[in-house]
Amino acid sequence: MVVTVLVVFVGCTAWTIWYSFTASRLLPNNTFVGLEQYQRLFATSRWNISIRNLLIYGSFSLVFTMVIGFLLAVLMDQKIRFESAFRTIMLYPFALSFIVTGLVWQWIMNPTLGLQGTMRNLGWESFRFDWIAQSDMVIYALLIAGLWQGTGFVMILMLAGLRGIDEEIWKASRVDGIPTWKTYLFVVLPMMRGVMVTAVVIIGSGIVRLYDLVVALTKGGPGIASEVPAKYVYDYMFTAGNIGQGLAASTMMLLTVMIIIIPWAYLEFGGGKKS
Amino acid sequence: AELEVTHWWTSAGEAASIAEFARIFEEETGHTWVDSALGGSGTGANPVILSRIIGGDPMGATQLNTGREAEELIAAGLMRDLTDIADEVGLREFFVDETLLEPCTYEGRIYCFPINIHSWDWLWLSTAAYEEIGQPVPTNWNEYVESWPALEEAGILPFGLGTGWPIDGVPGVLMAGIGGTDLVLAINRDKNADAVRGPEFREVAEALDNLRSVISADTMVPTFGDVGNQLLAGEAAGNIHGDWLQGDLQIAGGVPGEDYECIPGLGLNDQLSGGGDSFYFPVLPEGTDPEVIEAQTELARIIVSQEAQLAFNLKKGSMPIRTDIDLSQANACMTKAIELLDNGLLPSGEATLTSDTMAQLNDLTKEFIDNDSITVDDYIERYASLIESAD
Amino acid sequence: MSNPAALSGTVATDAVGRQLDTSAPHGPRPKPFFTPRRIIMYSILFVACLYYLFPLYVMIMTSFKTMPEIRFGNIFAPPLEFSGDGWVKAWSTACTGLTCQGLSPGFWNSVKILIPSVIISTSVAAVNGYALVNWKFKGSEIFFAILIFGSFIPYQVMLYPLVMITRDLGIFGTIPAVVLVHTVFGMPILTLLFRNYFASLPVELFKAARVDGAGFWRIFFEIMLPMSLPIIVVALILQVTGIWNDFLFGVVFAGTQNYPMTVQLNNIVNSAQGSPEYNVNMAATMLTGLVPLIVYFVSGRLFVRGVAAGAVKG
Amino acid sequence: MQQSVSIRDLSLSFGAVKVLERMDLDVQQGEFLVLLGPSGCGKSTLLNCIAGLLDVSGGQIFISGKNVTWDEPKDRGIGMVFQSYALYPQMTVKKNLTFGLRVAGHKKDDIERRVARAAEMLQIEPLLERKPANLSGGQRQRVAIGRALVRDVDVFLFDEPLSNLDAKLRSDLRVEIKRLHQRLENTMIYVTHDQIEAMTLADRIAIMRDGIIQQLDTPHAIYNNPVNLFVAGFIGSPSMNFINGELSGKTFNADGAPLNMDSYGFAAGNENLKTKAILGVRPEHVVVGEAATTQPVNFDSEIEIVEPMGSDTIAWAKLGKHEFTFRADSELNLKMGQKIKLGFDPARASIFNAENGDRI
Amino acid sequence: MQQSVSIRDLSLSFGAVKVLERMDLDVQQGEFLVLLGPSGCGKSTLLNCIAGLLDVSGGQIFISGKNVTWDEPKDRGIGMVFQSYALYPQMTVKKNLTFGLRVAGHKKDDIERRVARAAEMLQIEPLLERKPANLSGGQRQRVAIGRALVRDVDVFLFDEPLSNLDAKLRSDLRVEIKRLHQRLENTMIYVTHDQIEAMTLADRIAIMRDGIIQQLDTPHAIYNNPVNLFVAGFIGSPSMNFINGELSGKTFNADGAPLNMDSYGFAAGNENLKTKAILGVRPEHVVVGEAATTQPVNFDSEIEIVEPMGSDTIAWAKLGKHEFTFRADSELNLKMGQKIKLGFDPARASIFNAENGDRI
Ligand SMILES: Nc1ncnc2c1ncn2[C@@H]1O[C@H](COP(=O)(O)OP(=O)(O)OP(=O)(O)O)[C@@H](O)[C@H]1O
Ligand SMILES: Nc1ncnc2c1ncn2[C@@H]1O[C@H](COP(=O)(O)OP(=O)(O)OP(=O)(O)O)[C@@H](O)[C@H]1O
Ligand SMILES: [Mg+2]
Ligand SMILES: [Mg+2]
Repeated sequence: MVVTVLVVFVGCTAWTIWYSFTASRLLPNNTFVGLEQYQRLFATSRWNISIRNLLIYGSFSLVFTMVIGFLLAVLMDQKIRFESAFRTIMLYPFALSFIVTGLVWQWIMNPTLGLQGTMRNLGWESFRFDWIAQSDMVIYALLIAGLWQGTGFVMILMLAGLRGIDEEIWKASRVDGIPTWKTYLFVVLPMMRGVMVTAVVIIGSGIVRLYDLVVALTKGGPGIASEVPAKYVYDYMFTAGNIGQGLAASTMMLLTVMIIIIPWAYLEFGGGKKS
Repeated sequence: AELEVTHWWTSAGEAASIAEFARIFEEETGHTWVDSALGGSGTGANPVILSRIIGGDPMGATQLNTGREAEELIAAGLMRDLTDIADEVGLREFFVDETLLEPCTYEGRIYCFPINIHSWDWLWLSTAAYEEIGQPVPTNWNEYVESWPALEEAGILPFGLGTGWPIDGVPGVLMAGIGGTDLVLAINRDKNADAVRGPEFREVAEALDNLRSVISADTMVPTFGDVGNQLLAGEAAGNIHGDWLQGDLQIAGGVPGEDYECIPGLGLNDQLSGGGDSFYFPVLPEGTDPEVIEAQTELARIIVSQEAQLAFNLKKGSMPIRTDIDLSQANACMTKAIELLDNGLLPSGEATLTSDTMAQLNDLTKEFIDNDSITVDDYIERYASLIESAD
Repeated sequence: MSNPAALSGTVATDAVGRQLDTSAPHGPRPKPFFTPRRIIMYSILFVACLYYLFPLYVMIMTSFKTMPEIRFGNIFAPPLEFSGDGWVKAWSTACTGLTCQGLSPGFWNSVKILIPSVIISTSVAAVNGYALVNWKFKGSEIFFAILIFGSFIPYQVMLYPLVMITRDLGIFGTIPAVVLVHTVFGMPILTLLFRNYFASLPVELFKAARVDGAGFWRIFFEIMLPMSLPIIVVALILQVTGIWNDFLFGVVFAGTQNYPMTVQLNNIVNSAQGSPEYNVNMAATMLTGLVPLIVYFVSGRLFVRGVAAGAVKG
Repeated sequence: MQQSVSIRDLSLSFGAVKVLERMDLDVQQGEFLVLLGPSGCGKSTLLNCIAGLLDVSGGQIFISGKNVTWDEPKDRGIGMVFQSYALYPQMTVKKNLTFGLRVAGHKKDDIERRVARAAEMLQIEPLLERKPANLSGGQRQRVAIGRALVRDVDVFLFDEPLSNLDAKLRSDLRVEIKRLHQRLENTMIYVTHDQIEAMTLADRIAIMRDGIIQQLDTPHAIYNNPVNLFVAGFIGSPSMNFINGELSGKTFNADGAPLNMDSYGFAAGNENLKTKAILGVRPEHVVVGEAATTQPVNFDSEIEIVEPMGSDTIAWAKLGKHEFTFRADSELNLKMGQKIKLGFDPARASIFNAENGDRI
Repeated sequence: MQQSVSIRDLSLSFGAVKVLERMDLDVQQGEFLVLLGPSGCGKSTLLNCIAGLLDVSGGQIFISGKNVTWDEPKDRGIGMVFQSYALYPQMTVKKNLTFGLRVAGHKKDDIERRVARAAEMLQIEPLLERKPANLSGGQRQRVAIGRALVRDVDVFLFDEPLSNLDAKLRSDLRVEIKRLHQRLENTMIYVTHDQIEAMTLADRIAIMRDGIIQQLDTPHAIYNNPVNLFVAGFIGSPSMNFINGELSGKTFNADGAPLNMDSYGFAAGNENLKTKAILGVRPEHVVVGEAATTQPVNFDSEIEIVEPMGSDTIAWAKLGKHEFTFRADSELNLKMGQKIKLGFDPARASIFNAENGDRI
């Protein structure tokens, strides 16, 4: 299995990189064209917008998902009643295919059909909630739906982490007179480092692969204001039948990830060797 | 034998039409049609169909985007050569328009059969909306444009639009309607960038520019079906969309001529641009039951047969590929189309350009519609350079 | 539990005769439901639930409406007349292509794909994570780094290479292929999940088990796994959801006769041209989501507290 | 004097397991109370109740006269060393020590000073930047002590704080803790299994058994006048010799050998009992050799086992049919099989009722 | 006799921290070896190396003559009690005890028998169905011991196994362990901080300091003939009195008071040194009162502090300017300020070179 996985991931990465230098169309072919695909890529405004969107969405999504996920997990950890019900409610968006829930969000955020329209009909004329129709705000509309879908799972993950904390630590901090929130922040959170790293990677890979949400919610619109890299890759690979272009975009994404991962791996392993 | 057929016609109307093929196929040949419907062409069906063909587990027949890149599959020897069948049934004799066969032809051989003709070139107008402002329903694009201020004043949306891909078809329609036949041929067929930079195309671009002033993301609805609802309700006055919108209008209870009007070619051109859906027949792996190959042949024959063409297209609301069919049962809009079809079909971009080029053009249009800071000149220039680099 | 001396209000004195007020708090600390803290907590939870449930509300309402009502009504309004047609249609009569059996035919196929995929991917990843933490082998760190990197590769990019790999393995178009694909794709995140979790368990336990003579598997099954219930739940949630909702791999790799339920869902929801039946879409989506939802609910009881309590000192 | 910690009628159960039952206890302000008792008798549980870490099932707890039964640990003015240490694993030793202080908003130099003092006292200066996982057992324990010591509190709760330290360090720390106690004058409740620790540190010792306090008194009184068989047997190592017999008046009859108990200090009213009884003699109160003849009770015996323990030697012999242990100077060079004279003074012995174990 | 555990040139470091350095150690088949040393000196680390739980940085380990340096723990035939217990939290006590047996494929009734025996010995029968989280500290420790004891192994490694038990239980278990050792005749390596445990259990004691074995000898030799100042000071409680002075020939000069060392057993060749030296006298070797005059060395002093410890009393006095501790019978009733005669016999004392601390 280990070998399989290595073969698949290393192999696929190599495959991706190689064909990004070719003129592959519907099928991979080996016509080498150098950096042509990349030149075209960076000359494409849709790609540039996609990158910008990814950065904005990524940073907000990462921060908010982590924070909200953790806060909810902490709440769930307070020996509340109906914990199981609450947990399931927060998790259900994760269970439902986004094709349709995206549509529902699209309705809700639609200025005429959704909240804004309804509120205005009820007499609140100044009510505004039309992010989905604003080119500069649409990314935040995505964020609302993205958080809705993703925070539940992160909450569960963090809850699992919290459940692993030894009760004795809590006792110690209570005796030390540490307020609960500080205990969570300064004692428990660092103890959950593993879970946090896991969460960051999961959220991070979700961000890099962000696709369904955009397709279901905005289809990249208005205009191309909410395009994202993964959508660019898929659209060119499968709809536009230009594998070379899709893979060039994909290679750029991998490169970015690599730039983030390598220092992290160095810290995680290089630093870990000492102890 | 059993023959698996993949396609992405999954909505009620679509399924009903493909069912006609299946019915006739099964009735006439005694083979079994195994239906593999996969909704959503781009990310749903396309990768699956291609993977299966590449993966060596091809289906017996499949719908594919009629575009240039199927050539690669053909070149790779993955598609069955249908030339013999075409000759046998005399396809070229009754075929409605040679241009439509072009994408199916590779090095003089035929590898796919178009099964219908679709056209984007329709302007749909709401009777209710025009009643509201007390004006007659426009009969062409120019009248329609003139009515916008009055519509806006009455709080009616001049142009309804669904989010996403529905806008993609509009430039082509404007090009055929406003720019005229020569422009379409110059750009789509000859890939002449100078034509793009010429005055005719500028008019098209200006029309689009004009259009974007009445389009706002605020008022977009999720799908083109919702636009149909807006038209029937009189909330929106008009829309440019392909002939398949009719299906929606009819399901919602709309009657052509009463609840809505359909104007082909924007009322300005007497030729429609269009393309079609085609069926491909992958080469089946060695050792396949000859029965199945036989079934493939039978199916290829049947889908272009008179009976099947009639049954299919009546249900589907598209135009048949044969000229020798009695379409007396067709509704008002379809009849209009068939009349225009006699003048020959203009090649749409989808049929003549690669989907790569189309995708880039679509991106450009979307960006232009949304972003007012892109001027008409920018649009023309970028359009031209895309056409230039098209292959 | 009650304390007679205190209840009767006897005044007690201590050793030096000073009186202690024994009337006030005694016995277990009361746990009133309505403390300010609790109220705030439940309010936050309540608001959070509104956010999470709001779309669900819309979905449910829509699913019970008739198409005309959906077309022309307000999306938030409850249905004027309740109609279960959407649900019935979604489950048993909606057409995909020529077959009009709703979602139901794909259900068992989905189960057939789900069960081996979830079990195998989770197990393999759990073993991997365990090996990475406790049996560091040469190159394990590089292996791990590659895995993490792998988790960022967009799925679809790997579609063609995987098609070729499975084709060469001769399993393309069968359940083993789809299981393999899910296992490969689940590997990075799940391994990370397990590795980081195992790393947080006291290493002394692992040592103790080795001294007790247990080998790789024994330690894994009898010591590590029972302590990882919460993370197993998380892994299950992740995989069940992912695999159940997967469309692409199921369709591409599992073979025609094994099309999962999501194919029907996708067909019902995603028809390119033609008017969507929103009530059916909503019902179909909710029906499809039921299996993961049940898994969430049932697995919740495994979220035990203090899995390693009492194990080590220090 | 004021009582610092008062416990009234305290009960605690874990589900069906009743650990503490209707316990009353008063600890004076500034007192050093040692809790002694067999493993599992409820010592840690009691500390946890006082600290507010366990919810009591019944009864009340007062600290400095205030009813704290329902108060949060942080409002009780306590510091605690946990038996299981409970160090914050991801913080360095120094952070572990200072965390509580920083949260309480102490000044930086104040914190530094306290940490420096505690670290010196506990000999952990070189470890300040390490994490708990990189420490030895004893080092962890010292950090746990340090974490409590740096704080200003009214009541210190120590749960076997020196159990994993070497003898030398342990006696050093014992002195330091005693000194600290004298300086701070706060109350200390201290669990230990080390009787030397208990004897040297305690103002009073509470002997617990199965969640009930058997005797609460000064070390001297506990050692010399155990109230019952349990306490007598529990305190002292090697433990007291118990001889079954019959008491009639002032004569104790063990297997027909009458021993004269004239010098024994009977409890009032017990001078003239006739009952089955148990005589307890501490091994270290046995006089060996010729000197034995000067004791009120003496007899001849033969040595069965010898266990050398450095300065002393523990030896097993027989008194009648009963095993009889005694402690002797190693210099006597006792040998197995050696015949020897043994004697003791009943004034230093204890007699217990054989029925209920109470001291007579 | 055969060598059971041999360690050759063993080194181990945690990163920059060198814990064990080029250690050599031979343990005989069936020997009971006790490791003693200050907290943090590397005892647990050594056990972990022997068990194969830490990868050594250098050197070799042989068990029963076989080089096991690279072997898996399970192939070494060892059982171990961890200082931190390391109980399997999700298993009941019984399961914890039987895990090793089940792994080894023992028969069911055999397992039952062994568990019953261990549980009885450790007095944990009522706890067999509990989980570790529901046990007291001492109970957990007993389970940890039990887990090792039920198994048949060549070498037992005990890391402070009795540290959290009460005195009574501890001495019971001490006897049980000794008995077990005699019965099984396997090798035991035992870490403890309790010197009584060390003295009574050990065939030989190894005194460690900073990862280096200082002395490896019988308890008697270690106690009476410590090889250096460290060992002398480390063994014995209260610890040995050290008096700085000068040795010339057989006279020890402490602050101008010449003490006659004639009866001291000088190491060969050391009879006629002239050097700065330290005289070590154990508190329990000091003779008090009139008897002191019979000792080769005696002097007058005044008592400064008295610490009663039950049977004995520890007292602090002065010899010249040096603090001088001694142990006396409690019956002497020593008082602060009391003038008293003290004496000792140099034959039982130790003299160390002041420079390097080695015994002279
Ligand atoms: N993981 C580690 N990383 C760095 N140093 C360590 C680690 N584990 C132990 N040490 C250090 O190694 C030394 C020896 O530790 P060890 O646990 O062997 O001591 P010990 O003799 O058992 O002490 P104790 O009696 O306190 O248990 C200590 O100084 C300790 O701080
Ligand atoms: N969570 C629990 N559930 C059930 N019983 C428990 C729990 N915690 C402790 N006990 C039981 O309560 C009794 C008292 O435990 P406690 O920890 O107070 O003992 P202790 O006196 O501190 O013993 P030790 O000296 O061994 O630490 C023990 O018999 C123990 O088994
Ligand atoms: Mg305890
Ligand atoms: Mg240790």
